[in-house]
Amino acid sequence: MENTFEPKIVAYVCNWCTYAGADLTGTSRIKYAANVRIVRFPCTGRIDYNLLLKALALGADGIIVSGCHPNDCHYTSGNFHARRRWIVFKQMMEYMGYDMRRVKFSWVSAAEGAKWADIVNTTVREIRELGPAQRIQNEEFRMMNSEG
Amino acid sequence: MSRIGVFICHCGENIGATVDCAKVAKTCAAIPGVELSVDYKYMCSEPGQSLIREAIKEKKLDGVVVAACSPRMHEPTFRKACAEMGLNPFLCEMANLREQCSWVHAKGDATTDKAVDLVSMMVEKVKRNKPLNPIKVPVTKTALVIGGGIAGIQAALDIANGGQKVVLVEKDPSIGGHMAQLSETFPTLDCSQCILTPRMVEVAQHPNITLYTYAELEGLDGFIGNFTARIRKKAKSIDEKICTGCGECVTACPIKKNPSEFNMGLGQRSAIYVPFPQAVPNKPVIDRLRCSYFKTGKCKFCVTKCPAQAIRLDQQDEIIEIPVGSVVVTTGFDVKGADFFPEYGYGRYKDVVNGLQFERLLSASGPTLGEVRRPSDGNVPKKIVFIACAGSRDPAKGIDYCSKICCMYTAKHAMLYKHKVHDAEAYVFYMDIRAGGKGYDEFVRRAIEEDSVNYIRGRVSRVYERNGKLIVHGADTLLGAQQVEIEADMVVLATAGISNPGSEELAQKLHISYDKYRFFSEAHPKLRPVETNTGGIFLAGACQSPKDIPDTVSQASAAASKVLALFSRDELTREPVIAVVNRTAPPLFSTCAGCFMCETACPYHAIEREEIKTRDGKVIRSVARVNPGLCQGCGTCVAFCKSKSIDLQGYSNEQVYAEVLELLS
Amino acid sequence: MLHSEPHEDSFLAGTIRQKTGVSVQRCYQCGKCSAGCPAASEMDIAPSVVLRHLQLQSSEADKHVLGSYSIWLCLTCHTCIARCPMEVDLPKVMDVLRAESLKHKLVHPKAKDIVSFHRSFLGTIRRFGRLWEMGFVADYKLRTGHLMQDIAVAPVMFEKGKLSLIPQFRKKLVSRIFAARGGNI
Amino acid sequence: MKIGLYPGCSLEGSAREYAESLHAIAPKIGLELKEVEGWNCCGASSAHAVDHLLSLALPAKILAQAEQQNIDELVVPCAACYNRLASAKTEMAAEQKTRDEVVKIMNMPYSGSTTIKNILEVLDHLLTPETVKAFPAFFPYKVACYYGCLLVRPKSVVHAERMEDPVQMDELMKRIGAAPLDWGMKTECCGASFSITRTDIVGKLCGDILEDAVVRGAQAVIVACPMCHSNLDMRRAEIEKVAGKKYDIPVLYITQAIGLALGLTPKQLGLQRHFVPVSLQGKQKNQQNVPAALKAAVA
Repeated sequence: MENTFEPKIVAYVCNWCTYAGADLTGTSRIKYAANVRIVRFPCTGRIDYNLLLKALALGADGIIVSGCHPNDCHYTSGNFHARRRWIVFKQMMEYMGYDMRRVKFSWVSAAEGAKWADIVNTTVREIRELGPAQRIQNEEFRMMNSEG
Repeated sequence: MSRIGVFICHCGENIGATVDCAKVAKTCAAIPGVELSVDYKYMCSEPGQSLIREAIKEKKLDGVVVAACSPRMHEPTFRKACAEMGLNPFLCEMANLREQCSWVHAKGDATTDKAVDLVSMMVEKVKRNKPLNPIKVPVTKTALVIGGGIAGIQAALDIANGGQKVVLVEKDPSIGGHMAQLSETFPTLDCSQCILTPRMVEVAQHPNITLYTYAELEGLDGFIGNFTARIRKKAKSIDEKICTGCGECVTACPIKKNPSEFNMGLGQRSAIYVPFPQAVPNKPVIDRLRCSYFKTGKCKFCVTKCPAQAIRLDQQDEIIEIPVGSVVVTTGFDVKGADFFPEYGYGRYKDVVNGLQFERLLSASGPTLGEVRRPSDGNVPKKIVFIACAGSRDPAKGIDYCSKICCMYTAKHAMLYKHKVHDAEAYVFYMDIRAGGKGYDEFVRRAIEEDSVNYIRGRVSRVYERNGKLIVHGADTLLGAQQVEIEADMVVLATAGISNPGSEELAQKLHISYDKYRFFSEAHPKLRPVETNTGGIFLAGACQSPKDIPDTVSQASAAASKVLALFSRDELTREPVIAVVNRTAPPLFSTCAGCFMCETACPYHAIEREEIKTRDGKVIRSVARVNPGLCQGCGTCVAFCKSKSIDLQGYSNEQVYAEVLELLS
Repeated sequence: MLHSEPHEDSFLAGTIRQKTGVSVQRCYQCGKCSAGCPAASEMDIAPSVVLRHLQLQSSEADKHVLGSYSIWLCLTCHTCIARCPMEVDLPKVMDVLRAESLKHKLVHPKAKDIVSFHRSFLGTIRRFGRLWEMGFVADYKLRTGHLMQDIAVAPVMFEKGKLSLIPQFRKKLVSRIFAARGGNI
Repeated sequence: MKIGLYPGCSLEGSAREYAESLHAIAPKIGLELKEVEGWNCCGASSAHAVDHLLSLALPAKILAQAEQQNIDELVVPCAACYNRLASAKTEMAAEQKTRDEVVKIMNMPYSGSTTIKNILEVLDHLLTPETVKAFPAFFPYKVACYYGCLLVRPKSVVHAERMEDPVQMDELMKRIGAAPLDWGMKTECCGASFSITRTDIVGKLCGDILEDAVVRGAQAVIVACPMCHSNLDMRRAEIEKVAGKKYDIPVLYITQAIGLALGLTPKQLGLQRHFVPVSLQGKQKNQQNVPAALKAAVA
C-alpha cells in the first residue's frame, strides 16, 4: 500500500545563503514537497543545538540545517562554528541512540535554488520511509540540554 | 494582550492562485492576540500600504505581519509604512508566502496549511518583538592612509580637499612609491615624475594632511568611526624641524657604497641619504644598519659637517596614538627579482634585469641618467630580449595569476629602448597580449608597427651567458613552435607583481582578510571593490591586486569618496540587529558567568570585558559586553553562551523558540 | 580537424589521462617545451604542437600524432617538464604515445631504426638478462641492414676491451618479467 | 662507508673503465662496495619507450634483490640506471596499484626500503675537505663538469637542488684542486640513446657541449654517466664531422679524475680505454687555484 505519512520538517537556515537560495527556488518556480517550514536566522552560527533538540522534543519528524558554503559565510566564520558544533551534536545524539538520518546538515548557496528543492525532496522521501519520529522525552531532553 | 494586524497579500495571481488567501486570513483572525486579519490583492501597492497605515491608526495595532513575498524583497517597504504611523518598524515582520510557498508548491490544502503555519509563526514572533532603535555611533573625522604611493597620495588629497583631516603614513623616507621610480608611463608616454612630484609636494603642503614618513603602523584598535591607530615613527636620526635639507651630511658621509633601493640596486647611496632628488620630505635619514657610527661607534662626519646641527644620533623610535574614523590601505605591491628564475640564471647574470630595474635604466633620474647601459660593463646594448609573463601565469612557480601590467610596460620598455638606441633590435617573447584599456592596444600596435619591435609568441626556455652575450632559447608558436635562438646583450624579465612582504602581518593588525597570494581581499569582487569586510577600512591600488596607474588612481578616489561619505555625518546609524549581554539588578548585575566563550567565537572582536566594580572601585567580577559598533549581528556568540546571558536582538531566543513552538504544537 | 567528437575517453587525451593522470588540456601552448627541446629541430611536429593535436580530440589529430616522427625523437631528457609552467608531464605522454603507436602499427617509416634499436636492446636483455653490447649491436644491424655502420668504431672498442665476444646467459633473471610484459617487443 | 653497488650493463662493457676507476679509488677513500648478486639490466632508455610496466619491473627486481641481500643503501654509478631505479621507486611509492602490479609481475616481495644514491652523493660524503688533505697528488686542471639530464631531472625523481645549475660535481672537483668552469652546457642533453640510431643528432648536441667547454678554456670534461661518456668520447668522429673541426679535449669519469688526484696510474684507472687520449700532464694551468693543503701534499 502507498505510504501516506506526511512528515513535519523544520528547516533552520541562514538569511544570506540558504534563505536566499530558497527564494531562488521560488523565483525559478521549482516545485518541492510542502512538508517543510523554514525558520530564518541571520547565520547558522546562531543555531544553537537546543533549537534542534526542542524541535525533536516537540515532535518534528525531521530537521534540515543549512547555511553558506565554507568560506562563503556572510559573517566570515559563523558556518565553521556551526559545522564544528554539528559534528559534536551528531556524535552525542548517535551515542544516545538517536537515528540521525532525521537530521540533515547541508550547504546551499544563494545561487543553488535547484539544490534546495532537491534537499527538501530527498529529506521528505527518506523520512517518509523512516516513519513518524519518536518524540524525545523530556528528561532526555533536559539531560542533553545540560550538555548544551 | 497584544493587538496584531495580519495582512495577506495575493500578489495578484502569484499567491492567490495557489494559496486560499481568504481562508488563511480567516484562520489567522482566530489566533489570540490578532486584532485584525485581512487579505488584499496587492499589499505593496499604495492602496495596500494605506490599508496597513489606516489599520495601525484605527485598531491601535502594536504589531504587524505582512504575509506576501520574501522579506528580502519588501520588508523595508512595509517597515517604512509602519514607521510612518509611529509604529516601531521592528514590530513588523513578513511571512514568505510567495517564494517559499505559492511558487514552490501545488495548489491545495497542504499549501494553504503551510501558509497558515508561516503566518502564525510570524504572529508568535511579532508578539515577542521589542521596539528597536537604530544604533548611533560617533565618527572621528580623521582618515588614516597607510602607504604613500600614488594610491595613498591620491586618496589623501581627495579626502583632504573634501575638507577632512588625513594622516598619511609611509614606511620609506619619502613618499612617491613605485610610480616615482618609473620613467615614462603608458599609453601616453608622459614622464612619471613630472606628473607625480607636484602631487607629492601638494601632500606635504596641504593643511589637512599630516605626513609621517619613515613610519609604520604598529596596531589598530576600535571600530568604524572610532579607531585608534598606533604608529611607530622610526628614528630618522635627524631633527626635521631644524634640518634644512642642504645635503652637506650626504656629501660628508664616507659610507657611500650601499645599494640604492630607489635605483633597484643598480646605483649606490650613502648611509645618511635622501632616496632621490625630488624626495618629499627632502630631508635625509640615517640607515643605522649601514652607518659606521652605529656599527663601530666611530665616524660622526655628518654631525661635524651639519651647519644646522640637526643630526640626532641618540634619537629613539617614537610611538604615537591617533584617533581616526576610517582607514585607507594603499600599501602597494612588489615585483619578483631576476634570481627567482633558475632557467634564466638564478640572477647570476648582471645583464638579466627585471622591469623595475629597466625603468631605472630608462629614467633620466636613474643611475645612467637615462642612457640605456648594461649593468655589467656599461656598454650600450644593441639587442635586448624582453620576456613577458616571467613568473606570472606560472603555477609551477606558485603564481597562477596574470600580473596585468606587464604586457603594457613591456611594450613601453621596448618602445623607449628603440627611441633611445636607434640602431637597436628589440624582441618581445609573449604568450598573449593583454592590452584592455583606453588607448592600450593602439599603444602595443604602435610598438609593433611604428617602432618595429619584434614580437614573438612563445615562452623562453632558457637564458645563459656565452662570452659576454646572453643566449636566449625561445620558440615561435605561430610557426609551429619552431625554435628561435637570439644572442642578446641584455634580457629584461617582466617579473610577476606580488604582494608586499609584511602584507600578511598588516592584514592581521587591521583584521582584514587576504587571498592566498597575500593580496588584500575586497568585500565584494564586483559591487564592493574598495571596501573590506571590516567596516570603515578601505582598499586602493596594487595591495589588492596588481594594477596600473589609472586603475589605482580611480580606486583611490573611490576609497576617498567612501571615506567622505562616512565623514559626511556626525553619527553613524546601524541596524539594531546586534547581540546584547543581559544586565540585572545588583548583587547579580548579569547572568553572564564571565567564561568569555563568546569572545573566542566572535569574528569581529566585538566582545569586550567589562569590570563590575563597587563604589570604592573594587572589582567584583568581569562580564562580557558587546561593542555595538563592532557587532554585525551574526549571533554566533548566542549559540556559544552556556548561561544564555547573551541574546540577539530581532532573533532572540524567546522569539525563535516561539516560532518553533507555534509550528510544532 | 574541428572539435567534432566531444568525449575525451574515445581519444588519446583520455587514454593518456587514464594511464598517467596527465591532462593535456592543462597545456596553454606557451611553447616553452619546444623552445628547450634538444631534438625539436629534427622533429616533424614540435612537442607543444603534439600536445595541441591531442587537445583537439579528433581521430585525425590522434592519428597524425601516432604517425609522427617526433614521438620517437623524444630523448626523455625531461628538459620540458623541468621548465613547463603548467607541469604537463610530456615525457610520460610520449611514453604512452610510443606504446600506442606500436599497438596501432602507425610507426613513422623514418622511426623504424629507432624501434629496431629498442627491440634489439630489449631482445638482448630478454635473452641474456643483461645488455650484451656486441650481440645487441649485431642484432640491430641485422634488423636494420646497416651492416657497415660503426665498422670503424667496433674494432677499436674491442681492442680497448669495451666489447666482449661471448655473452653470459642470465636469461632466468628476467624471463618472468618478459613473459608478462614482452608483448610489444 | 659500506654500501651496495648496482654497476649496470655498461660498466661491464663500454664503460668498463668507469667500473675499474671506481674500484681502484674505493679502498683509498674508505668505500666498501657490495655488488648486488644476480642483478639484471634496468631496461635503461628502451623499456619505458615501449612498455611502461616493463620499465618499472626491471629496476624493481633489482631493488627487490637488494632488499633480499639486506642492502639498505645502494650506489648506482651509471646515471641512466640511477634514474631508472629512482623513478621506479618513486612511482611505486606513489601508487599502491602500480606497485601491486609490478610485484605480481616480478613475483618478489618489495618494500621500497632501499635508499638509492648516485655517485656524486656518495663521493660528496667521502671526499670531505679533511680527507682530501691526505691525498698524495691533486688534479690541477680547468674542468667543465657535465651533468647531463639523468642526474638532475626530473625533479620529482632526483631531488637535485639548483636543477638548472647543479654544483655538486664542481664542489668535488674544487676539493681535489681542479678549477671547475662556469659554463653553459652543464645540463644540456648529449643525445643519449641516439648514439647508434641517430649519430648525427648526437654529433650536433655533443658538438655544442664540447665547443662551449673548449671556448671557455676547459682542459677536460668530467662526467658521471656512461652514456654521456660514450657519446662525447667514442662518438668524437661524428662530432667532428658535424662541427667540421677537431676537438682534442678528453672526457674523464669523475672517478678517474679523483684517481689521478690519488696518484693512481692511468692504467689502474683505465684511461687507455678512451678513444680520445687523456694527455693532461704538463699543462697544469691551475697552480694558483690549488688549495694550500694540496700544494703541501705534492711538495
